[in-house]
Amino acid sequence: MILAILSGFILAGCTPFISKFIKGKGSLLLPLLPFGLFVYFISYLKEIGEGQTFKFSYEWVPSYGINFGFHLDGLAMLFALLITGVGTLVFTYTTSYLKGHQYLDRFFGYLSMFMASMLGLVLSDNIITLFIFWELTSISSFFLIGFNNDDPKSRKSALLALSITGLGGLFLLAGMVLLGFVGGTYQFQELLSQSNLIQDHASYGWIVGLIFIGAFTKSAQFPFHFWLPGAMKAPTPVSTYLHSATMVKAGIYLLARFTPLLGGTPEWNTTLIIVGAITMVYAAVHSIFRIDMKGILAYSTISALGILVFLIGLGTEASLLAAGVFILVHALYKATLFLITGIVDHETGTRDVTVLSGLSKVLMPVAVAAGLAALSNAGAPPFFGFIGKDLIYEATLAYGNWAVVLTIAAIVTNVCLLFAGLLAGFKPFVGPLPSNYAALHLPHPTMWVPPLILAGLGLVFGLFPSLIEGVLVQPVFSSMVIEGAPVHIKLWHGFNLVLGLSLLTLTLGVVLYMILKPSSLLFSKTLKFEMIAPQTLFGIFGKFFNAFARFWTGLFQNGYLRNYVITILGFLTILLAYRLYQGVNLYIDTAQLTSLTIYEVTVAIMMIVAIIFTVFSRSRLVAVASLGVMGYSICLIFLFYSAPDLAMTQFSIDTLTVILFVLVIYNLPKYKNFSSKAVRLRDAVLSIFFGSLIAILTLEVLAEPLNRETSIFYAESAYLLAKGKNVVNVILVDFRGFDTMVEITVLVIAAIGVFSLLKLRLKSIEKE
Amino acid sequence: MTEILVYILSTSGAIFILLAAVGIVKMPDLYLRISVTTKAATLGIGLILLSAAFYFNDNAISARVVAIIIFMLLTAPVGAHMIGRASYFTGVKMWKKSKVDDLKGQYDKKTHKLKSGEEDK
Amino acid sequence: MKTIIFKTASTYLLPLLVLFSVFILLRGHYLPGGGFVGGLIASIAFVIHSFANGLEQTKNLIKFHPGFLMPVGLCIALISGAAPLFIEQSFMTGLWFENPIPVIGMVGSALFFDAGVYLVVIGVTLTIIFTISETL
Amino acid sequence: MNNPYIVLPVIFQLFTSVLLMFFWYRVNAQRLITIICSIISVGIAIWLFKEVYQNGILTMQAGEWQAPFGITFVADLFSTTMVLLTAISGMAVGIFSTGSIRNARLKFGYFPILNFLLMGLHGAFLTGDIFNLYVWFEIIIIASFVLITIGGEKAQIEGAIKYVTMNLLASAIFLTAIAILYGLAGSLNMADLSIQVAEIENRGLVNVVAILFLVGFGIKSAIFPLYFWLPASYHTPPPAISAVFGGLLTKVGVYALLRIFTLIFIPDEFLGNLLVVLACMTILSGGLGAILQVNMRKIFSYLIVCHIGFMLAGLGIYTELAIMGAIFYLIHDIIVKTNLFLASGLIFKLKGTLNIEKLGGIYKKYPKFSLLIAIPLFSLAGIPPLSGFWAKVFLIEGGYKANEWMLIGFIILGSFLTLWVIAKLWAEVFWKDAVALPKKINVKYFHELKPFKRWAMVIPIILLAVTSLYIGLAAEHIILLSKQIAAELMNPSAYLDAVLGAKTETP
Amino acid sequence: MIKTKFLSNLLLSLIWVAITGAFTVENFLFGFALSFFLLWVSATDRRDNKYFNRIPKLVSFVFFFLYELVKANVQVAYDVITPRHYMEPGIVKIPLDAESDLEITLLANLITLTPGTLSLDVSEDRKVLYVHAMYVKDKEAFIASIKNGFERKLLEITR
Amino acid sequence: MELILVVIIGLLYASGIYMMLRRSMVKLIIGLILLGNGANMLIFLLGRIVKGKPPIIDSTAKMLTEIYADPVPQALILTAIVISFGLQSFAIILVKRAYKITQTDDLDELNTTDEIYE
Amino acid sequence: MSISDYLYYIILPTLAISILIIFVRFLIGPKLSDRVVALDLLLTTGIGIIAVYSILSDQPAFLDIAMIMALIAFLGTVAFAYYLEKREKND
Ligand code: NA
Ligand code: NA
Repeated sequence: MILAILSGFILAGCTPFISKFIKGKGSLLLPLLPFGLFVYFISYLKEIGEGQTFKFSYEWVPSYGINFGFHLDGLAMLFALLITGVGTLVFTYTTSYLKGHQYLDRFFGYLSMFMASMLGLVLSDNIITLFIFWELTSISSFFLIGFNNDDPKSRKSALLALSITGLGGLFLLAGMVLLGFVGGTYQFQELLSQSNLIQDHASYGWIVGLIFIGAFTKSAQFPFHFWLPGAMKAPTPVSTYLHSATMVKAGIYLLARFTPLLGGTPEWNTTLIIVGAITMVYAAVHSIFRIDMKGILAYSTISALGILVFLIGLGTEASLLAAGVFILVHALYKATLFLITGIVDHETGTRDVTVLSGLSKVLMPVAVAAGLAALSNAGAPPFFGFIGKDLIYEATLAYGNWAVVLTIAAIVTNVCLLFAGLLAGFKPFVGPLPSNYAALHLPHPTMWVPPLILAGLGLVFGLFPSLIEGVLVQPVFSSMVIEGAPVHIKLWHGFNLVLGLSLLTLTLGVVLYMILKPSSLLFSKTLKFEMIAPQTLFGIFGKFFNAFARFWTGLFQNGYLRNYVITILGFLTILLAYRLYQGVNLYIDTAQLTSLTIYEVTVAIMMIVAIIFTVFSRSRLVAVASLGVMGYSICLIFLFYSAPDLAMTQFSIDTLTVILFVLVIYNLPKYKNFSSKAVRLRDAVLSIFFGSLIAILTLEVLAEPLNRETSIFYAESAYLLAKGKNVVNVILVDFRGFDTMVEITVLVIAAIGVFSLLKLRLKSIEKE
Repeated sequence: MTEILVYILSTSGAIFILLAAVGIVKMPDLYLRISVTTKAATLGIGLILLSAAFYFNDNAISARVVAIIIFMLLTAPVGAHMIGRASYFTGVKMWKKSKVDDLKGQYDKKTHKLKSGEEDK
Repeated sequence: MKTIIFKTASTYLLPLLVLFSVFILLRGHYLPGGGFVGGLIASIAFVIHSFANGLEQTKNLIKFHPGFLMPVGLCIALISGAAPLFIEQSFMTGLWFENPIPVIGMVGSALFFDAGVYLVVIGVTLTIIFTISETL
Repeated sequence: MNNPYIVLPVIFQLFTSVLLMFFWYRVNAQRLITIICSIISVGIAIWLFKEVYQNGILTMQAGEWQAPFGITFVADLFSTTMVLLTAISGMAVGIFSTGSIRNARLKFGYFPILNFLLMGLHGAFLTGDIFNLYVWFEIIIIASFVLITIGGEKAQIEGAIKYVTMNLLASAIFLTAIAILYGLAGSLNMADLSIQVAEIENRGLVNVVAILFLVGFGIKSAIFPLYFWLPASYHTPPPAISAVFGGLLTKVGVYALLRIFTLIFIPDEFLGNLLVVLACMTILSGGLGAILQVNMRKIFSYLIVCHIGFMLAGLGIYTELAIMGAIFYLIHDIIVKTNLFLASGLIFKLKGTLNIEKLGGIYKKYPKFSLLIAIPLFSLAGIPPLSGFWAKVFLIEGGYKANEWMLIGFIILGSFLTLWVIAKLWAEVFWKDAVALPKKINVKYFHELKPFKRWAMVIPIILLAVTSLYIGLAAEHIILLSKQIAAELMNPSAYLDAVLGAKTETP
Repeated sequence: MIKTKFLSNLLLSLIWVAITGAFTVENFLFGFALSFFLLWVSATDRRDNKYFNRIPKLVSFVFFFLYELVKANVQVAYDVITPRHYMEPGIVKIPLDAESDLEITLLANLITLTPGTLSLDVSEDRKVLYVHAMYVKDKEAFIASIKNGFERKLLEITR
Repeated sequence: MELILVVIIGLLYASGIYMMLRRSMVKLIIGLILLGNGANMLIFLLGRIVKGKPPIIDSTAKMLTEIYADPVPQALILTAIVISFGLQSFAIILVKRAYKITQTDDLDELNTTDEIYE
Repeated sequence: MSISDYLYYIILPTLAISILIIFVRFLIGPKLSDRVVALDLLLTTGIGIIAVYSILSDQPAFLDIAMIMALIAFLGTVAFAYYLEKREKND
């Protein structure tokens, strides 16, 4: 199993090295990989149908309970088949669609990476691993959307898609980790047994919320839907594969998967119903005003995803069944329509439905596929779509008090979707053929056969639902509803309300198609509504965020060193003051203080005056000279208090510093007073406050007893063990010789630095 | 005997230093201040150091004291010369009651070379 | 700056100060002093000389770039510190000759270490000051 | 256990520097020495790591003076891991420099200083003495001063003024803290301090000292609101130097924070909360800064700040899990950030600029380089299962365990901003069509370089990319390691025993 | 030349012994070796001086100097402690007989060390010493006093 | 005397910071020096001060027995002084270079590296 | 009055007062040269204080510091002189 998943990654990893091969004939071999996988999964179909599930576990990060644990059940099977099946067709389609493209190799690389990630996602039993694959699909999608990377719009869309799904992904991660934390494991199957515990946990709301954000962003739910139309910048195979059939359904998959674990609560259901309903209606209405085939399909996809969320939200057995079936239904017809759009675009160079017409005359098989898909989409009997729609209405109608409202919402949605389907799958192929399209030829079969197969399946499954009822639909249902009744799907339920609604939908849709002609005028009018659309709001938020970032960064990183210093010191001062105020009783132990003598007072006065003089002197040199006086005073203090070595060193270094200053100041500018009185006052207050804090702190520490163990050891062993009598020197060259070693190294580095600063002049002509 | 020497030497040393201190404040121009201080202080410090040498009464220490005094005799006048000369360049004025200034105009402004005024002889 | 008085004085001060610096270096283990102060005094000697005689003169006197003393000093310090590693003892473990040597007293790795410090300090100070003087 | 050789990483580095100094003007000899010695030093680091991994904590009492009287070096898992990472990063940067740094700089001590810097890092990680740590920090900062200014270009100098000022300020604060700590506890040995500080009755004072350490190390590790020097300066020197800075310098501050606040000052509630708030603000400030920038290295600089926030978060939460997250992040970040700065060096050589608005077309023209650089880029962005991802998981769970919801929010925000910035960068630099750039006369372009130099620039990037892939994919190893480190940090008794063994036994 | 060097060497070794304070043969030899090395390092042009003949004169000179020192100090002290200024300062040019660097330097320093006078500079051609003096009642007399006092006695020693 | 030293230390810290905030590069360096001296004095004082008893073992004795000044802070300060000397020299030269390049002492004019766009 | 009392109560205060007086000159200047001369004198006086202090605390080792001061004190003066000349030359 792991090989099944890894194979995609391996292929992706190999593409840079076999690029020549792929760009040549080799491309035709590539669909064999998804096809092989498809066959591989099919081989499990029987057992799955019998209610078995399969577990595969490979250790990865055992210490943190993360593994490649794969669990193949109905739901996973459905998705695995979609991924590999549609994958096979898309791969095949691509060989022609992007034939001779300069970067075909990369494209296949990303595509197989995506396929592998998607497979990993749906098969993972470990929720962290699941998340990892989830993110990998996002990143593959990023690369695929941005595949035409010369196009700024393409880049922008890729970035937008990644932003939304990436952000959602992070929330999902938080949700997963929280779930794992609450449930005590990352294994989904183990979590399942703790469903009640989790649902009663205080963090349940957070878990659900976080996972919802992840799912909604990925599955383009309102108000995060707007990345998906943008994602249509990707080449058509990508739109087909990722943005209608598989990746966007990852969120649906997630919700479906988590339904038995987290579902069944008001939080879960109500949110999903509301979000799903809004999305489906909103996007459906939007779709009918589009004129770009891809745009139409994008919005109808969003709407369909909304339906799925909505259905999962209803949470009844009927609705979940409907969801399971609709996933497949939608994948089949929507993938077809996308592929067809690609063909149309490829052949005519446009996707504008106001321009396109009569193409059936030149692209017959394509038109057939389109027609089949449109009909399935329309929910016309005997198509698979009809079954799907039936199930939806059954689900809404059974939903207690809200049945009417929900059903009406479903009808509105379906009517619009039907219209959209006709617009994309019907309109371009009927009517008169414009003369400039007369010379069109049917493309290579690898392009038109895949949609035909998909569309055909829509008809086959409609006619013979039993083909999949047992092996697929039932297991899918069982994955979502653990103890549900056996399911039956069939085309004909007899004359009942549901049928009536289906017919009503069909009628309304067709009527709408008659009345509403797509036009760019209308489209541009609808654009005005975008003033209040989520993407606009997000845009405004983005701008606001950017402005905030600018403000915040400018506030701190404002280029003025003095502000930096004042911030740092202000921060330190406040914290110190607070901590002092909070935990220290101010207390001075006068008994331990030594008395004053005249020479000390003299030195102290000299020092204090010198410091003040240094600060306020208007001449640099006087400041330096005062600094010298200060240094010499310190030297005397060291001397008075028994530190002859210090005094010596201080004196020598002080002299050297003065020399340095004097040598350097000679070509430095004169002092200028840059700051105003108020600023100086502020700085003075801060400085004095900080200085006082240090002083207080010092006094407090002085009042504490000091552990003298170390110094006693040195005093006793300096001569006996280290053979020296000047204890300070012994410490420097022996006890703490390492310090000295490092310290001379510091000096050496400083000297080299001075040397290079002053001597090294890079010549501008010299190349680096 | 040593005690008395210590008293005498330290007292006179301190007095000379005090004199130098008063001098540096009182003297009206820089050259006079240098004049007064370099020597008074050198002498004063020399005396005090000597008193220390007598106090400790140890060859090693006496030797050190001698060394210090030699150092000071060597360096102090050089320092005085340097700063006095540099001050003259930078235009530090002499006291207004000064009588003569043979140095006036002898320095080359650019090269800082000092003429003797007797080059022709 | 090149006054006769200063020049002449510096000629005598230089050996005097260097001598003194060695003295300070050697007795550091027993009395105030050591490699640092020693090195500083030695370098001050050369600085004075350079002030009085000009940098070129002093450089000619030293015969090699003072910066060269830095790796040499570091090397000496490093060797005296790392030598114990060869007998499986910790870095900076004191190794001592058995008998004291006149003037200096006990000679051990600490002294070599201090000598390294001395050389480094001279190298550093002179490099810094000479470089500044050159680029004034 | 005592082992005099644990000091070898430091000594060898010093030896290398001294050796290099003897070859002052002979740049090719310096190149050769750098390559050989940096490989040896990785060898030494690996040896040390293995020793410690197998034998537990090793100590070296300098001069055979028993702790707390001499300077003790302690090689525990944390410090040896850091040493190993430093050696690896150092090797990468060293080899990269042989290709990228121009001779003029090499003739002014570039390599010796670089090795001194590495020596300082090794020392800072290995020392068990607080004042000795200060000294190592000084080596690090002075070496970084020199490196940041070497060449003396205008931007370098401007950046350096800020860098130098704030680092010196940090040193002064650190020194102040040491002074007060010594005044309180009378010891400098960190293990001994751990015991002494715990016995001090005046807890208020201890808390105050902790603040000083926090701010001192905080400046060095570039946390909010102390990070200003970093974005002001890191982009100014040659990329190889930025790489060693970006990868290692702030981390040594983080290391010190982790060490001090687990060993000596156990955070009380206030400090814990403070750390969390600071972590949040650090993440925010770094992230916000990064999204505004157009210079690649500036972006990375702000991201350094942002990610320091993650590590700080681990400390703020203060559970074993969270600290493990911080450690994991630290390990990942060193490798990845170093690599990214090196990569920016490569890009500069390819294009002559690092302004992402002017860059473009790299993916088209250099697909293999692009994919190579994508590894650290997306690792940094935290795309799972690359290395940047794992730590987040631990931090988030750690956050839950400690009920730090706000922090989790900021971690998400920071991760998102990082992801966004990296994606933007990818789109701009790699995807966008090449913009016509004037040929700069003072840039030696990649294709003009000799093959040796080209390889010298590419190999380190590959090496680090492979390392980061390893960290991400073989996360188990690194997690176990981080876990063990976190356990050691949270329970320092083994550390204390190793250092003070003799002393604690006979009280 | 060799003799000079030897003498300087000897002198330095003695100073070494003095500052180290250990009057032993070993120490002397050590100091000798050290100063030999230093002299080798710092070898510059120096005139040949004959020390031995000059020693008695040197001693008398020292006493002369000390006398001058104290005398001048008292004079200056009087001026300092009394409120009125009695001085009549000025810079006086003193023609030099001293020729060698050492002579000039010694002379200048001795003048400086005596209170009330300060050697400001020596002219480039070494013919003139400019001295700042506190009491220049009579310029010629002042010049004569220096030339007959310090300079003559000094030159007696050095030549 | 401790009290006066405390005042001096406080003053050193305060003046150091005040100077650092003055926008002038030269003052900045002076500020750093003041700060460094403050820290040194702090170490010195907090090691507790003892008058006239340097930690030097008498030529006749084998160890320090009576009251003596703590040698440890002295050793630390020595190291710190020397290190600061190295750092300060570098900083001084840096300022010199900076002035040569930018021709201003005003730190406010050195802010190009912080700008977002460059 | 013992020697140490004498030194302590008479000599040291005298020197201390001298220092303060000299310091006044340092403060009032007016020229840099005046301050430099004052600084030099301060140092010289400092040597005196050190000498007395070494007697008082019976620590001849302190004289070494006096020795170092005597040797290098004038370097500061020289440096300032150097500066003054350079400045003059360049102005
Ligand atoms: Na008078
Ligand atoms: Na005189």
